[in-house]
Amino acid sequence: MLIQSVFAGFGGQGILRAGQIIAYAGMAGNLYVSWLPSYGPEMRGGTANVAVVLADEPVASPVVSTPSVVIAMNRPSLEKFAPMMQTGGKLIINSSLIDIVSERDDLIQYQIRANDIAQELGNPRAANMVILGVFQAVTGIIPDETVEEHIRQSFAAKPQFIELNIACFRHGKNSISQSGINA
Amino acid sequence: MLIQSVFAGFGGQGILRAGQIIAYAGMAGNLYVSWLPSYGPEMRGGTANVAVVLADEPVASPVVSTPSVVIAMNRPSLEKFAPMMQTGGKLIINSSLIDIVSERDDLIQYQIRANDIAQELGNPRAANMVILGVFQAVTGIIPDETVEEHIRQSFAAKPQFIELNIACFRHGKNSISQSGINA
Amino acid sequence: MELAFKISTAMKDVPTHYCPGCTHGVVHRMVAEVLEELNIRERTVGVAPVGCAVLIYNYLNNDFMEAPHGRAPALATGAKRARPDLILYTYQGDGDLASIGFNEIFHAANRGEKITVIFINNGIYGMTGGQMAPTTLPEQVTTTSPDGRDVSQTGFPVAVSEALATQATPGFIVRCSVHDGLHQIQTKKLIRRAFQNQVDNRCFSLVEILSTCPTNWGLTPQQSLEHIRDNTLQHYKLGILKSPEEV
Amino acid sequence: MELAFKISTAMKDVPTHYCPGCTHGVVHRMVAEVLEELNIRERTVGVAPVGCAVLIYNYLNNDFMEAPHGRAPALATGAKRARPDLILYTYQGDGDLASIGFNEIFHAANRGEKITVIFINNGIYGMTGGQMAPTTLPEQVTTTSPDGRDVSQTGFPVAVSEALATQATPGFIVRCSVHDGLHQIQTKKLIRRAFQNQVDNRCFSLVEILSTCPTNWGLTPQQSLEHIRDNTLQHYKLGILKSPEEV
Amino acid sequence: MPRVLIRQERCKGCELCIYACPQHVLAISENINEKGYFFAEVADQPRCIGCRLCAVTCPDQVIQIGLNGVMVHYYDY
Amino acid sequence: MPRVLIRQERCKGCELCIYACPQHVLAISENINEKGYFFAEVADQPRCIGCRLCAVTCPDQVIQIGLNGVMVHYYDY
Amino acid sequence: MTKVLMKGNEALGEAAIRANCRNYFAYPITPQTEIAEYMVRRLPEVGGHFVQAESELGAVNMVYGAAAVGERVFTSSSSPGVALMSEAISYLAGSQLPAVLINIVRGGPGLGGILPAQSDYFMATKAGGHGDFRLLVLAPAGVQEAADLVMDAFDLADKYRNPVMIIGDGMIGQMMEPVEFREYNTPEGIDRSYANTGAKDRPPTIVKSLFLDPQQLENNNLELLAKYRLMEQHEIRFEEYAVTDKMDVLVVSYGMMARICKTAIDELNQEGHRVGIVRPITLFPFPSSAIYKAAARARKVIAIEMSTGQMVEDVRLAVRGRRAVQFYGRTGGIVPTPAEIRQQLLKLIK
Amino acid sequence: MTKVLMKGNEALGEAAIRANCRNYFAYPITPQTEIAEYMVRRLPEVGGHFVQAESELGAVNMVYGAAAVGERVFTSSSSPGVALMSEAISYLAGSQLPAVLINIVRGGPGLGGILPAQSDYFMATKAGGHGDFRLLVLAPAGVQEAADLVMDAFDLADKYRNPVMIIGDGMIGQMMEPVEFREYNTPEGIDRSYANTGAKDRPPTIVKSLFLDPQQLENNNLELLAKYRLMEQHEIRFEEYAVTDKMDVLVVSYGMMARICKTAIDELNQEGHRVGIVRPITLFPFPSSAIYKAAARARKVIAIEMSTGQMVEDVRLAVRGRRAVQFYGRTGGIVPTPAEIRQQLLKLIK
Ligand SMILES: Cc1ncc(C[n+]2csc(CCOP(=O)(O)OP(=O)(O)O)c2C)c(N)n1
Ligand SMILES: Cc1ncc(C[n+]2csc(CCOP(=O)(O)OP(=O)(O)O)c2C)c(N)n1
Ligand code: SF4
Ligand code: SF4
Ligand code: SF4
Ligand code: SF4
Ligand code: SF4
Ligand code: SF4
Ligand SMILES: [Mg+2]
Ligand SMILES: [Mg+2]
Repeated sequence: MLIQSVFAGFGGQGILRAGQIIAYAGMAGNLYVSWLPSYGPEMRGGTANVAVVLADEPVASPVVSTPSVVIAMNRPSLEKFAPMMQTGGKLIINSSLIDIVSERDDLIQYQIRANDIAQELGNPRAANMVILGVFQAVTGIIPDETVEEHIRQSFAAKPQFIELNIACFRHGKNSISQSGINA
Repeated sequence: MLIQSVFAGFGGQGILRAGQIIAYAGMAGNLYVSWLPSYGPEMRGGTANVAVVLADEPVASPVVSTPSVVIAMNRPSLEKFAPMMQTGGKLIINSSLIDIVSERDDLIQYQIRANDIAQELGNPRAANMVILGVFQAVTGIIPDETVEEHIRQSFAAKPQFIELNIACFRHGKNSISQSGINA
Repeated sequence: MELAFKISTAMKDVPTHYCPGCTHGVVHRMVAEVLEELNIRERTVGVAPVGCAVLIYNYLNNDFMEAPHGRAPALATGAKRARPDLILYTYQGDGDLASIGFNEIFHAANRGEKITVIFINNGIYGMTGGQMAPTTLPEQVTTTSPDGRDVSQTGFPVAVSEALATQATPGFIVRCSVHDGLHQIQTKKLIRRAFQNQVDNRCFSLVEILSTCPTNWGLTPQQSLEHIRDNTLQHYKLGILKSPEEV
Repeated sequence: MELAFKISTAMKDVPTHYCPGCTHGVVHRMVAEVLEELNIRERTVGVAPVGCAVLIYNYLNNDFMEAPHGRAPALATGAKRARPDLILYTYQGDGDLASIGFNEIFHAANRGEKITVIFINNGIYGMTGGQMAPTTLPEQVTTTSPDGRDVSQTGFPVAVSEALATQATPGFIVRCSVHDGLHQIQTKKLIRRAFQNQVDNRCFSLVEILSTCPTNWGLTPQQSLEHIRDNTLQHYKLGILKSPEEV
Repeated sequence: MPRVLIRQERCKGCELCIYACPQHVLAISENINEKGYFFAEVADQPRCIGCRLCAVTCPDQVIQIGLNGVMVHYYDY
Repeated sequence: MPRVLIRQERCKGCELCIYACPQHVLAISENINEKGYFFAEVADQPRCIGCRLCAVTCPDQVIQIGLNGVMVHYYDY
Repeated sequence: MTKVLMKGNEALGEAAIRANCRNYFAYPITPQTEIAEYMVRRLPEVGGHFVQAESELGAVNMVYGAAAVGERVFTSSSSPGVALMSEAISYLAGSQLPAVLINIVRGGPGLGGILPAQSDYFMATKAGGHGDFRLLVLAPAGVQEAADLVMDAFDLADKYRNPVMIIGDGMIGQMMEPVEFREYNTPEGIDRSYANTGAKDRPPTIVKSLFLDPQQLENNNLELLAKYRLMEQHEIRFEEYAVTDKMDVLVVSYGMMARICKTAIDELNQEGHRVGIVRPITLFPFPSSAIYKAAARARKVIAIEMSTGQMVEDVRLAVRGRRAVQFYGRTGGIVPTPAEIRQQLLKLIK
Repeated sequence: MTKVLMKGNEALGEAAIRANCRNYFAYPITPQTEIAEYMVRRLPEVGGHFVQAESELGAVNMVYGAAAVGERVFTSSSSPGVALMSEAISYLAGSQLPAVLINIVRGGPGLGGILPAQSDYFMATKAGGHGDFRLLVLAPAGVQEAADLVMDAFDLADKYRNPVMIIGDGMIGQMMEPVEFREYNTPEGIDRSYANTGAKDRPPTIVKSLFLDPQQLENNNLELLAKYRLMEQHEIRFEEYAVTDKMDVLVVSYGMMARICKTAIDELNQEGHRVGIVRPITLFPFPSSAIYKAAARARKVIAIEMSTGQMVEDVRLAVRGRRAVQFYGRTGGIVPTPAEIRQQLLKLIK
């Protein structure tokens, strides 16, 4: 088992944190994990992204050059990472901000209105948790409780936000039917 | 033919210049020459010395570790270099300032009251030329005129001193009988 | 239509990598305008720093060399001595000039190198993500002064211009600011004088410009300008600290 | 017989390598006397420079580390931060401190490192045989200014103490001289204050001492002292430039 | 008659021009440009006195000031 | 009664003590020491007032001042 | 001890603290500034000392000062910053001071870029400074190993009174991986008699590298040389993986690059090829004899680095002509993928 | 041209002037300060520019500036000063700027001493700085050759747009020997299109080593690598002396050390032994194949250096295991005598 994922978006969209929660949860779930943010100059004002690898053997390369799962929180991220994906890879698209899908027909694509949903649930900044839910739904190798536990830990300093973030996560998770594209 | 000589004394005794005159004259005489001053910290306030090599083949090492000729202008120089000399080497001692000779019996030693002679001839600072004369007498591989020519060149900036220096040189040269120690 | 304010031909027509509201862009434009106004762009060589402005050569339309961190004044010295007919300027941040490179600027100033230095004092290491600079204000929070700069441990903000102005070699040393229109206009004039000095082969010139880093200050661009007005100016007095006429 | 002046126990009883009449020896003795008087020799660590005083550890009877050229203040900083109970001092020449090492001294002073700096300003590179220093006087002949220092090319003498004194961090910055008995007595007192500040954990202290290099100035020892009186003092004003009490 | 010319695709929405304008001519648009910024736009052109402060303050060379007629000389620049 | 004690083998003959002495107590010897320097010596001990200036100025720790009796306090050192 | 997920840079800092190091001096530079940002928070909690130096020259010379007074100390930087330290590193080695230096390598030369690279191998192992000296160089291949090696580094530095360098790349610095800090106890009986701790009841100590008498200077060099020979006897570390008889290819690679190679090797071996790897953990002393022996068991040998070819020279020296040593490298911040390595290895296998 | 007797340091400076170099920036350090002291008098006579820099950092970065505006320029220093220049030297190489650097080596590490040494071989040839780069390194064995090589150095620097280092030791700097300056003409058609000469009637030039895109940075590295390969093809220089078939011993040694070896070799050969020497003149590119071939003709091979063993690694690489390579070295400023070398060689002969 080897999940080579990339979480990508604007700086400030909570992309690194979402990746971290998954990495922590993976570790707690006794998986081998690595989390490697891009730290290039593209950081400034541009996109931020992090490669998260989950595996049942030691992680060889933390660099993900052909991702099996991509979370694209904005359009430049989709344009950058979709072409690099493995055949059969899962592409999760924040359709609140991205009005296209990838032209590749060898990917499984999921669209979710993450910002809108987060907004509706009362916290526009929790779009990352919505999409994390989708990630959980389509990968599903860590128990839900473990992920939720680490969402709680991640927001331990701001307990007032915990439940809302959990709600967003669950909404994201449940908004995906088990098979295929969802609008 | 290989002369590995060391000219040694206090800084200010004109030791480097004496060596330089010989090196220039050697070059003019179509010999291979090298001139290498000590540049260690002993320079400051202590002794100054220069290794001058004259040879009819290219000079291998400008460093003279077993000199065949040593000019000792002061006692520390004698004490330092006499023990390093080749058997049969020629040790020229400024007996104005050094009241001993080397204890080695395998050297040819020459004593010359260089400072006194220079003083008597009217220029106490020309002791180096007196002793250079001795060097010329005991080595004799460069024509006298060539050496004198280069003494002239060396003092070109102060022409008033030229003849006096030449006189000192000649006196030194002539004060040495062809065979052995001279007092 | 005639243009009362137009984009300088000494700038390349490309977007910059600077964060929104970062005043690096303002000063870039002023330098470009001066090169154009003095008609010296074609004989001017800039020296890029290491700092957020490391890519300045992508924006200004003159020749550029890129210096190791802090060494721009040495590069400018070598270039200017070798080719006195060229106009040399460095553009440096406060990490670059006031920290690692303070020796180079001090001695270039002291030798009276006929170069022009644009010194962007934003009180922080912008490019590396917001560490404390020697010019960081007391109590200011940065990633390496997370509880605010503790002057008892790290000292007070370094005053570069004051330090340089004490020395006897004639020079033009000024501090100005771009936190509002008035000061921007004045800054532009001082930059022009700093280049004019070089055109006239007069003296070393340094223009220290109080500048912002909204991103690492954690403020909006507007708040950043207000921060200069309300806080930075308490520690850094504006004015001409030294001018060649005096000496 | 009682001794009204005796050789300090903080000095080793060995001859120095200094040239006859070189005032390095005078200052060495004063430092030793202060260590003895303040009873701190046994917890004092000196930092040797690269310069004629590089062998100072052969003469003073306290622990010593030897710095790369110019970096003594950084060594002292690291040592003092790691062991605040020790007394740290550097002893540096003007090539060491004012040229290659000016950045280190400037920032150590500005951070307010609680160290003591003895700065020997003899206006020349003694150890390497008499090259121009940043502090060389205008028109002074050195091996790298054979026609005399040309201030239009090399700038005016660097005033280290003035530059440091401009900064806001509290400190003790003084300039004194050893060219005659009166000034020697005063210098000793200032050195004592500079160490006392550290004993009291008060502030950074630097004592700049106008000093001689008879050998490379080409003067007798006595002429050298007169040279300070008649020439050096025109360019370098003596006095307390900054004291912690003021700030 | 001054005219503010805004290259909206270059604007980073920093709003500095808006605060700089003494006449409240400018405002932030409700739309975003290609780079994702809410850009500056002219909200009230007739109030503009052509003082150029918006252009002087813009860090991104977004603004030029056009002029029909004589320029009022508020300051040298 | 002050007494000037000179460690002649240490002296480098720089003469600074001689110029420093207000009483002209000291002079350079006609002899040289082992290191080859004409060393300082006491030429006129009775003139000595024990002011210590010679010792303060000597760069080579050559001079100590001995004292029999009370020291006149010219200056703190 | 429990496992925590930690950024490499932070794990390096935390490991130093657990190794009872209380002094850290540094100047910011990507991609390792997080070490400073971590230490500035952590050190005060344990009574330690941090100064953000005015430059890398300042930082490394502060390290010199703290080491000279007998305290554990380290600094960290990235390639250009480490190059700036060259003179002082030579001084540290010449004065026989223990200290730990971390280089999180980025692409060069010059300002280069900030992405991962291994192009400072020469600088670390041969000559990051003037004169005859060596650093003991440790190259971790992940966050856990980085933490472990930091602890060892302090002990080794004390054992040999020699600076020890940890060399990683941008990946190690920036990535998070699980890490468990082992129990650490400072070895007993570290001899600090060299240190400047105040000449109380003993003669002064002098920490120096100046020996004007050439014979003394040669003696100092011979002392150093003797230490390096001892290191070669006692400190060589490496990992062998899938090293068998009759290998098609032996790979030599270090650091993160070696991990990537291993993935490619696993794949190939599952397909029935025989590829093994020796991963040097100490770059100096270099595991020459292990490589020599392993090379003898392989048809072909290849060194793989994120550089244009530096360690390959040591591999060739190790193999002593017994096999031709091939080289594959990428530079400038490009991290080769397992697939890319696989392809290179396949070329050799055929 | 007539022969003059000249100090090595001065001959280096004079040769630079005759090679039409008009810019020199330096900071004093023994044993090469005479270069500056000479240039400060000579440069004004020819309209050149000298600045005594505030430090070696200042000096080498002034060199960078002058090189970037397309002018010939050089600096000189000795070991610790050159180590300080490491970062900037990497920048020079990365930015592909021509410049000449002179290192008159003294004993190290650290402050070391001021007497002759060869212990900066690694720093010159492998890694005087970070990243993948090389200097072209020339090692004269006397004052005449030093003068000749300085002239070549400027041409080579321009040809490859790469810094060239002349490496000598304290002896070369301090000794006087006869020297004859050859006629020199700057080669025609040097391409200065890289230079910052003012963007008049052309787009701006940018002299830089920053490439944030790793692919571009790799490309820059590959450009550099291609130059180094070209140097290896075209610029290798060495001297063979008494290299014959069936040698008892082949010596490899460079610089003044090689001259001393030659005396010992002459003596031995007169006594009927067969000893030859290969003297590398370019240390990078290294004359590997000449050494390989010569080694094949000798029973034994020995590298002799004034260091604890640096070039010997390149000799071993060159010999590729075909012969064991012995080593003899002295360090710290000690210059071996011919007699001492003779003794070492005799040991091998027996
Ligand atoms: C030798 C070296 N040390 C450190 C760095 C890392 N570095 C890059 S930019 C910078 C500081 C930038 O701050 P500043 O000069 O104030 O410019 P700003 O980004 O604020 O405009 C540092 C430390 C480097 N590139 N080289
Ligand atoms: C990095 C480095 N550069 C240069 C030198 C050579 N050097 C030794 S001492 C010195 C200058 C000494 O002058 P100063 O500091 O004024 O001390 P002084 O000898 O005058 O007391 C120099 C340049 C060195 N040792 N290391
Ligand atoms: S980080 Fe700061 S200085 Fe750099 S571009 Fe952004 S706002 Fe400007
Ligand atoms: S060279 Fe000058 S500073 Fe050095 S010891 Fe001699 S007189 Fe003193
Ligand atoms: S020109 Fe002046 S008035 Fe007009 S929009 Fe700009 S700032 Fe406002
Ligand atoms: S100042 Fe410039 S970038 Fe900022 S909002 Fe106005 S037009 Fe846009
Ligand atoms: S103590 Fe005073 S009076 Fe006596 S010899 Fe010394 S200087 Fe002269
Ligand atoms: S001052 Fe000291 S060294 Fe100089 S002459 Fe007097 S006693 Fe001798
Ligand atoms: Mg800044
Ligand atoms: Mg000095």
